[in-house]
Amino acid sequence: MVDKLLEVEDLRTSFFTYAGEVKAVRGVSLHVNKGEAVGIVGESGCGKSVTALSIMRLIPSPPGKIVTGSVSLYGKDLLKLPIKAMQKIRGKEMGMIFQDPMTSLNPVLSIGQQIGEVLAFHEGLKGKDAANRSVELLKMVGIPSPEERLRQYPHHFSGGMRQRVMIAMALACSPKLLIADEPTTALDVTIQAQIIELMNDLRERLDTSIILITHDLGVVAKLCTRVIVMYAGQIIEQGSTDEIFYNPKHPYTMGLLKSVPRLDEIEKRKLVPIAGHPPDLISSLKGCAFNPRCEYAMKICLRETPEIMDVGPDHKARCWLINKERANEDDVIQGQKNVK
Amino acid sequence: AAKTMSKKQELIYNSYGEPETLDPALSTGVPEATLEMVCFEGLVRLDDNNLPVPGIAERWDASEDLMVYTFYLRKDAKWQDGKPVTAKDFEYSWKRVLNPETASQYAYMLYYIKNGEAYNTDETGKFDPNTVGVKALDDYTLEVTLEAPTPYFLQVAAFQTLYPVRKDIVEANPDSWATKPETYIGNGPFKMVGWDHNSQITFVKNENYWDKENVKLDKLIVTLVDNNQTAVTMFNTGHIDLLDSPPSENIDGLKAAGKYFVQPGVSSYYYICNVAEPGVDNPLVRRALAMAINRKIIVEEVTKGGQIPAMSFVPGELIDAEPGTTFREVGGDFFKDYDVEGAKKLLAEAGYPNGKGLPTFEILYNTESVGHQNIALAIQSWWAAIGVKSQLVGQEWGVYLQTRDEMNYQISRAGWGADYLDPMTFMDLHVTGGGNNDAGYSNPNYDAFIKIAKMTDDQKIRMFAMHEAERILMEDMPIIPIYFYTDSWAAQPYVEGIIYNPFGSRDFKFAWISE
Amino acid sequence: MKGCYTGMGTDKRSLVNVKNLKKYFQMPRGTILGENVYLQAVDDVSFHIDEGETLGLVGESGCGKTTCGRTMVRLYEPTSGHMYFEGQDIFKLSSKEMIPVKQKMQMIFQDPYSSLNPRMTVSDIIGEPLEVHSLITNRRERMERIYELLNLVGLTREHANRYPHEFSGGQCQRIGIARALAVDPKFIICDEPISALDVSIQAQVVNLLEELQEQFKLTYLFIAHDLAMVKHISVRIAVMYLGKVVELADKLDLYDNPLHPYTQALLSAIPIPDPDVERQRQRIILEGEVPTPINPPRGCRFKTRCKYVKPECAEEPPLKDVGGGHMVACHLI
Amino acid sequence: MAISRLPSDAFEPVHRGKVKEETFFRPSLTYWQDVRRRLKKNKMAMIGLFTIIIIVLVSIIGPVLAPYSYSEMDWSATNKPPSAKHWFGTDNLGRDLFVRVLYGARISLIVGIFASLINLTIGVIYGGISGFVGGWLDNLMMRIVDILYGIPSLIYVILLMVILEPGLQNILITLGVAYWLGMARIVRGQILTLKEQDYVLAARVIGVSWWRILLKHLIPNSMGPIIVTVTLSIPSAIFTEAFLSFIGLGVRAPMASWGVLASDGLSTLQVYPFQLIIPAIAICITMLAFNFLGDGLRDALDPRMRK
Amino acid sequence: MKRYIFTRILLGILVVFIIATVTFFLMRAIPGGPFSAEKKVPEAIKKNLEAKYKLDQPVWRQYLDYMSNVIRGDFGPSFKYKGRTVNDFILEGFPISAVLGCISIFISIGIGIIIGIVSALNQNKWLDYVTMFFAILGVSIPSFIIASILMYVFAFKLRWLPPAMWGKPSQAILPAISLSGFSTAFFARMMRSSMLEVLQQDYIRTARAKGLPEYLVICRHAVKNGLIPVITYLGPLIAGILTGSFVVENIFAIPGLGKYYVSSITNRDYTTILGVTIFYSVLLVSMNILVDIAYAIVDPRIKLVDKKE
Ligand SMILES: Nc1ncnc2c1ncn2[C@@H]1O[C@H](COP(=O)(O)OP(=O)(O)OP(=O)(O)O)[C@@H](O)[C@H]1O
Ligand SMILES: Nc1ncnc2c1ncn2[C@@H]1O[C@H](COP(=O)(O)OP(=O)(O)OP(=O)(O)O)[C@@H](O)[C@H]1O
Ligand SMILES: [Mg+2]
Ligand SMILES: [Mg+2]
Repeated sequence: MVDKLLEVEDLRTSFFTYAGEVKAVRGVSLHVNKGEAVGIVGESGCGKSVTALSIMRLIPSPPGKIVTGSVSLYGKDLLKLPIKAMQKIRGKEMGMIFQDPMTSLNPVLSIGQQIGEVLAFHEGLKGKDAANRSVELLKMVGIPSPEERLRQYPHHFSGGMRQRVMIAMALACSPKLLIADEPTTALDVTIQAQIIELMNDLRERLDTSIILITHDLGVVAKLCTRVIVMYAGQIIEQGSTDEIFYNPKHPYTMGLLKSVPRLDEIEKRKLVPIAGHPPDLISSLKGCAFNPRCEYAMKICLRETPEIMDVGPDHKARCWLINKERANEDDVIQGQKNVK
Repeated sequence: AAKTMSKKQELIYNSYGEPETLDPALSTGVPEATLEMVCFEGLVRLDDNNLPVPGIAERWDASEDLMVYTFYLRKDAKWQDGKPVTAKDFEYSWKRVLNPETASQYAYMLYYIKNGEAYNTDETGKFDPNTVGVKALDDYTLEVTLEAPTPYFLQVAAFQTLYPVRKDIVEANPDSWATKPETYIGNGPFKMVGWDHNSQITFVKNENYWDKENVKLDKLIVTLVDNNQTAVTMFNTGHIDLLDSPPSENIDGLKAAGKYFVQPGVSSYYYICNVAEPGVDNPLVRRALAMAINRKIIVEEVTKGGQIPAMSFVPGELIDAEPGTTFREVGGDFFKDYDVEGAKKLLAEAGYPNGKGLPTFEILYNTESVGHQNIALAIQSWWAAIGVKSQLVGQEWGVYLQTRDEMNYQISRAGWGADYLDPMTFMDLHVTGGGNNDAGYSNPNYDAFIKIAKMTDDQKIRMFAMHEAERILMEDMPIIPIYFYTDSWAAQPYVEGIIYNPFGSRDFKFAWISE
Repeated sequence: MKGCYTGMGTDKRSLVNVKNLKKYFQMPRGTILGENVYLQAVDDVSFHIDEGETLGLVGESGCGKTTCGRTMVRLYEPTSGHMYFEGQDIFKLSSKEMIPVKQKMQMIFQDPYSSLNPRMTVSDIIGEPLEVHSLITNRRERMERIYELLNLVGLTREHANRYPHEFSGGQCQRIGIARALAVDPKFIICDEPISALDVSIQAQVVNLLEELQEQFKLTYLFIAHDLAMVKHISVRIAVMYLGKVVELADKLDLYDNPLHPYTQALLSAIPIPDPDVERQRQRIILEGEVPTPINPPRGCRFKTRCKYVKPECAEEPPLKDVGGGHMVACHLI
Repeated sequence: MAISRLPSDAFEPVHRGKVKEETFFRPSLTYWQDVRRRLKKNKMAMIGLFTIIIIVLVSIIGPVLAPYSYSEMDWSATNKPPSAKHWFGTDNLGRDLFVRVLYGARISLIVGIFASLINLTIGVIYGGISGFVGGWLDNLMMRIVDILYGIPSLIYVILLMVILEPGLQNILITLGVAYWLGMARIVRGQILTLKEQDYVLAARVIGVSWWRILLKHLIPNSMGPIIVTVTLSIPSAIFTEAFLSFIGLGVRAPMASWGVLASDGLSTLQVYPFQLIIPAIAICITMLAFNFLGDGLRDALDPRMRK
Repeated sequence: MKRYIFTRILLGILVVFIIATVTFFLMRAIPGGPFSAEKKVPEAIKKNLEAKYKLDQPVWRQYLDYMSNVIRGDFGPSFKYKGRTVNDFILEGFPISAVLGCISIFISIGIGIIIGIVSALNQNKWLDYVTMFFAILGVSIPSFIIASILMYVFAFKLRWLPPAMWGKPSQAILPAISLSGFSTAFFARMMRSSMLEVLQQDYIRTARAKGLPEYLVICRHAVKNGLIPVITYLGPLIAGILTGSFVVENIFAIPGLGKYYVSSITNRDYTTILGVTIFYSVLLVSMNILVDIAYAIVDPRIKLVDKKE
């Protein structure tokens, strides 16, 4: 039996803006096992970050609000905790790394101060102890001459190094769960490669669970054991990495896979983007959220939202096509019966 | 009921602003004179009635022709550091005033002395100071020879410019001796013990003063608040005991509290007309303008300080030839206050019926205080009532002075205060080509009368000539009199014994605090 | 007939011919009398682009790609070198003479949001080049042309009166493209036009660029650091490292046979969306700090991070042709 | 499984041509229409705007209807507190304060608005050029600003007083000499950060002339700080006018502005506080109105605030 | 860093020099002189005075003499206050103005910033509206009116505090509040808007993600960043407080340097005008330099140093 570290049930998060309620997350349920790296992919604006922030209870409020749902860490519902207790969990049990290393570090505090304050607050480490631990952390994430680096400010660091500092900070109290929200988007490829190696290494060595949010399928392919595909605030497909890459069930997942060029392809093929745009999350969606862009759209897709359902061991999808396949299968079976 | 002396003999007096200097030879202002009088004493002092009484000089003789005065100094007069005050001190001090290098603005107060002017205006640097008519015959006898007979020389001798200063002190620090209590050595009833520049000066009783028995105050604090609103607030909250010229807005309140006092002054507030300007070049128009003004309203509603409406030029406190009479009583008024009909008639007579044909006059005034503007506004409204249009031109002090000096105005506000207590200090103002004749006025008859008055020392002739001159002046009306200043102050009920000089200076020698 | 210019460049047929381009930024001096310190953002770069061709320019962040592109349109004044456009050395032109040239050369920027003025409507943004170059005579014509351009980039006329912030990144990039197309350019410098977009939108934009190229015979300089995308769109690819071109070759050549150690590292770093491949792939992780372009290492600039350094690397390797137009600057070859 | 309950045609494909860009159904408006619309939606801004309009109207119409003139003195009714006869009371010369406040509004509003215009023109353009051109010119222009800051203003005010006649237009000239320095600094700072923005580079690539870049791209994007500075500069302009009038460069007495009324009222604070409080309240209300309007305008001018 | 400061100082000296020169000639161009009075001084005496103060020399000569004295640190004797020098005025007056100014700056920075933070944290709540309402009033009412009202209320009506004069701490309260009124309100507004901006920043979210308690997030992460744009205004504001103190000093009878800033001009006290102007320009220029340096200290990204370091 695998340990479920984190379990999210029917999470719904909305932003109440002047224009109306933006339902950014619409009933997400997911779990993360111990030592597992789960990738969340999806187009821009599909609710990946909001999901992650909801887990951390960092939704900016106002305008944001977690409407319903539960987020349990070791079975403890985080959404019901008083804010003081939540502060103890953030940074200690769950660390988070953000997309943009350029803006996510406080420009006016030295690296040492920024790492040190986590240690001070959660572990009660002060002065020399904190410094020693910080040095250790920086060493762990591969920053050369960490002693000197502690006194420096974020702008003295390159993008890749800043992201490493972010990781060091998130790992300061050896959290069980690391949420990395697009940790490499802002970095160039060679540095991206370094960061991914680093995270992979951490997972293997420290048995940290990782939620990796990205829309870069290549990164997911490298790092993750399981993949969750999101679209318009919902999970539309999830499964083991291989399943998702080699046996995608949802047209959106297929579209994502098709739209990237591959370095190893010899013949130039035309890229196949997913046409259109994600829906405006203010409007209440009728039917499958993906239907306007879906080339296999069926009448039912316009009317009813599909349930997420199993399509295999460790593979679920939310699409009427699966039903259709099944229905056809049923037909076949019935036909055979009839024949009999 | 007789008042009893309070235990704490300490008085706080406000002098508006930091004194420009407390070097008697250099100072020019009334506030400075007040403070110098606290620390210094000249040959004579002036009493309640402005009459000379012995100061450092015990007694004096004058020669028959009033040309030579001999002063006999008291032997017990000492400087505050205990050194005796001698006639040499006076000789030195007066010559110092006259020395061109000292650049004393009031050096002309010593032009009465023989060769005083010659020495002061010498440009060659070769003038022999010993020919100046002041000589210490011995330590306690001072002989003064004058240029011309001067009946009021004793008043002059009480003036601060003629105070003695200490040669050794002055020569040690010629520029700055009068700015620090340590070197500010005087011979008066008090001595300075502290001077926080721009804030306050502290004086204490001078134990070496010859008349210390009569000095009751132990301490005199002079605050240097120059904002009159602030000063009056300090007075009202008991932080000041004596305040000169409280602002007009507060007079009613002070009066009601019985803390407001006023006495006639020796200054005149008037408008001058540039007699070269069209419109005001006509004496009839000028007289009409003068008559149209309601001076009673001005003094009651605008200035409020008990000022006296002026229908003539020379203020009331100056003595005439006959003992017991004043120049003003004898001279009387020359026209009626607020005589609208008369004014209209004059205007018509001048060829400007109802002001038709007159240009719009500009009324020039300086803007340092709102008072001038308010008066101008009121006058503007009365002139408008007889059909004379006018416009207000307020100017910053320096600009105003220059505009007036360059005769770039039509009608301007002006004021003149007596230099000495004789009508002449007013009357010679308007002689042709006179240095302060800003109206550009010229009338040979007037000039002739002034000349006569100046040539004689027969009071009867002098006064007659000056009355005639004033009559001509009021006939031609290059200046439009408005009011005579008063000397006003606010004092707490326990303030006693101060001599209020009509010039505005205060003598604290006999001051005391009652219970 | 196609593209015959009589420039002085080696390749007379090229539309664009960059010769020994250098761009140094002057840095504040150390002491008041000290020597000037320069940041060598682009140091002696030469390449040419034929008409209708796409040249890819890759390299890691800060290696001078943007500077190179911007200097080519004279957003920066070049330190030295030449840039022949249609045979004319545009670095010698006055700013007046540049105006007609600017009509033929355009640029698309990396950040789709920040390259659009947030206070202008889409029609103002696209209309501005039309007005500046007096390509329209009246309002109606202006609007028509704007609609036409919007159509061209896959937007509709309803979008004309909206503001950039109302669009997604991909749509914003399309507006940027429409603005560049407004003047009928021949040559467009695309400075990382897709880096900020997500994958499916990237594909949309790249497809659009390709369609437009076909339609209008456009020439692109396509700057990116994503080799996969560059490989997809380009004919030839130049790899820059620290202000220098280290390798320039036909795209397949470059991919199949990367010669420069840096190119090899770069290629290996690109993640491939295929778990099996990824599991097997061995990345070349570059060690060491990226040197600063202020005082770049003498000799080969890559030597501080290169696994194969040799003594000769202290000498600067020239960019030499190793056959078939495959040029590389490395002593290993 | 729920399949059985599905309608029979559920799995029929929908035939749609090429997927269209979805369109937002939003009225198409020009920038200025849009600004107006957004401004109208802002309650505080509208309150501010109406207050200003009312003040302006009252200051134009009010004096015409009033039974007194601003200079009429009533010696029997000096320093009277507010009453039915004199709504705001009378001053020390027996003039009706209500009428004087109405007239004062004219001058103070003109001065305030003019100072804003000076800021918006000279200040913005000067700062804009300085920041945009940069380099030695920037250095030179900013040092000139420093120098103008450093020279005591009273000196050149006196000098101007000698050269010019008193009157409203000369207050305006005097304000024009030095009233834009702060704005120039602020705009310069803004432009310095904005000019590196990509949309400016894009405009340069297109070949947009530098002044057009300045006017169409940079200045509109500095509008936030510009408006804040403008609204903040209004009260100091109103009181600078009072000071200028006081030393003789301003409007001629008996005409008075709010600043003059307030300064005059100051001396009677202990005795007749209403003479200060009334003009002060007038100034404060106007300032609040301008601030509300300014904040609203700033938001309205920024399309990103569009809802 | 050194080089930066060095060039800034050089430029500053140039600016001060030009200010001094322009002021010198403007001052001579305005009507009136130090010895003009309603009662005119007799010609001969005027000559003596002019000779004493070297006003009889050609203007360029006076200018050169004056400047060479200034370089030696001697601003010359006052024309109005005889026996006193401009150096005296500065030495006596400035410390007082500086103390008052510092208290005011302290008040305005402290209170203004706290108000700004509080109202930013309560954005669009009544506390925000109330504080911003007072902030607008604060920038609308000039210090001389505030000063008079404070004096009226606290000294005259309530008699809680002394009305004027300088020396006791209680005497500093009213002037300091009057002087800081505008800048307090100004800082509050600036701080509010910059805090609103900062609170949106990613690093605030990072700080929260680290589990820091809210007060640490605000105090350590938000405030310091929020201060940066506010600091830009510090230079002009400090200069404003110092030079603007003349009204307040006059009203509260404080013997500071500020009052000379105006009175010397009305008196045409040439040397004092120039001395005070030069002194204040030096102050202004150095304030600006200091603020830039402070900027670099608060914001480590700002480099006054060359990139090489
Ligand atoms: N503060 C907010 N106010 C209103 N809407 C918001 C806010 N934050 C996010 N949203 C909306 O929530 C939706 C989901 O946003 P989210 O940031 O989770 O997307 P994402 O999947 O992380 O995209 P990206 O890949 O661009 O980071 C978006 O449609 C966005 O418009
Ligand atoms: N205006 C400038 N002034 C000074 N240095 C500059 C300037 N612009 C760029 N640089 C420097 O020049 C070098 C090259 O920058 P450039 O922007 O051309 O790199 P790039 O390859 O486009 O990087 P990226 O992939 O991050 O866009 C960098 O070190 C950069 O810091
Ligand atoms: Mg996100
Ligand atoms: Mg770039």
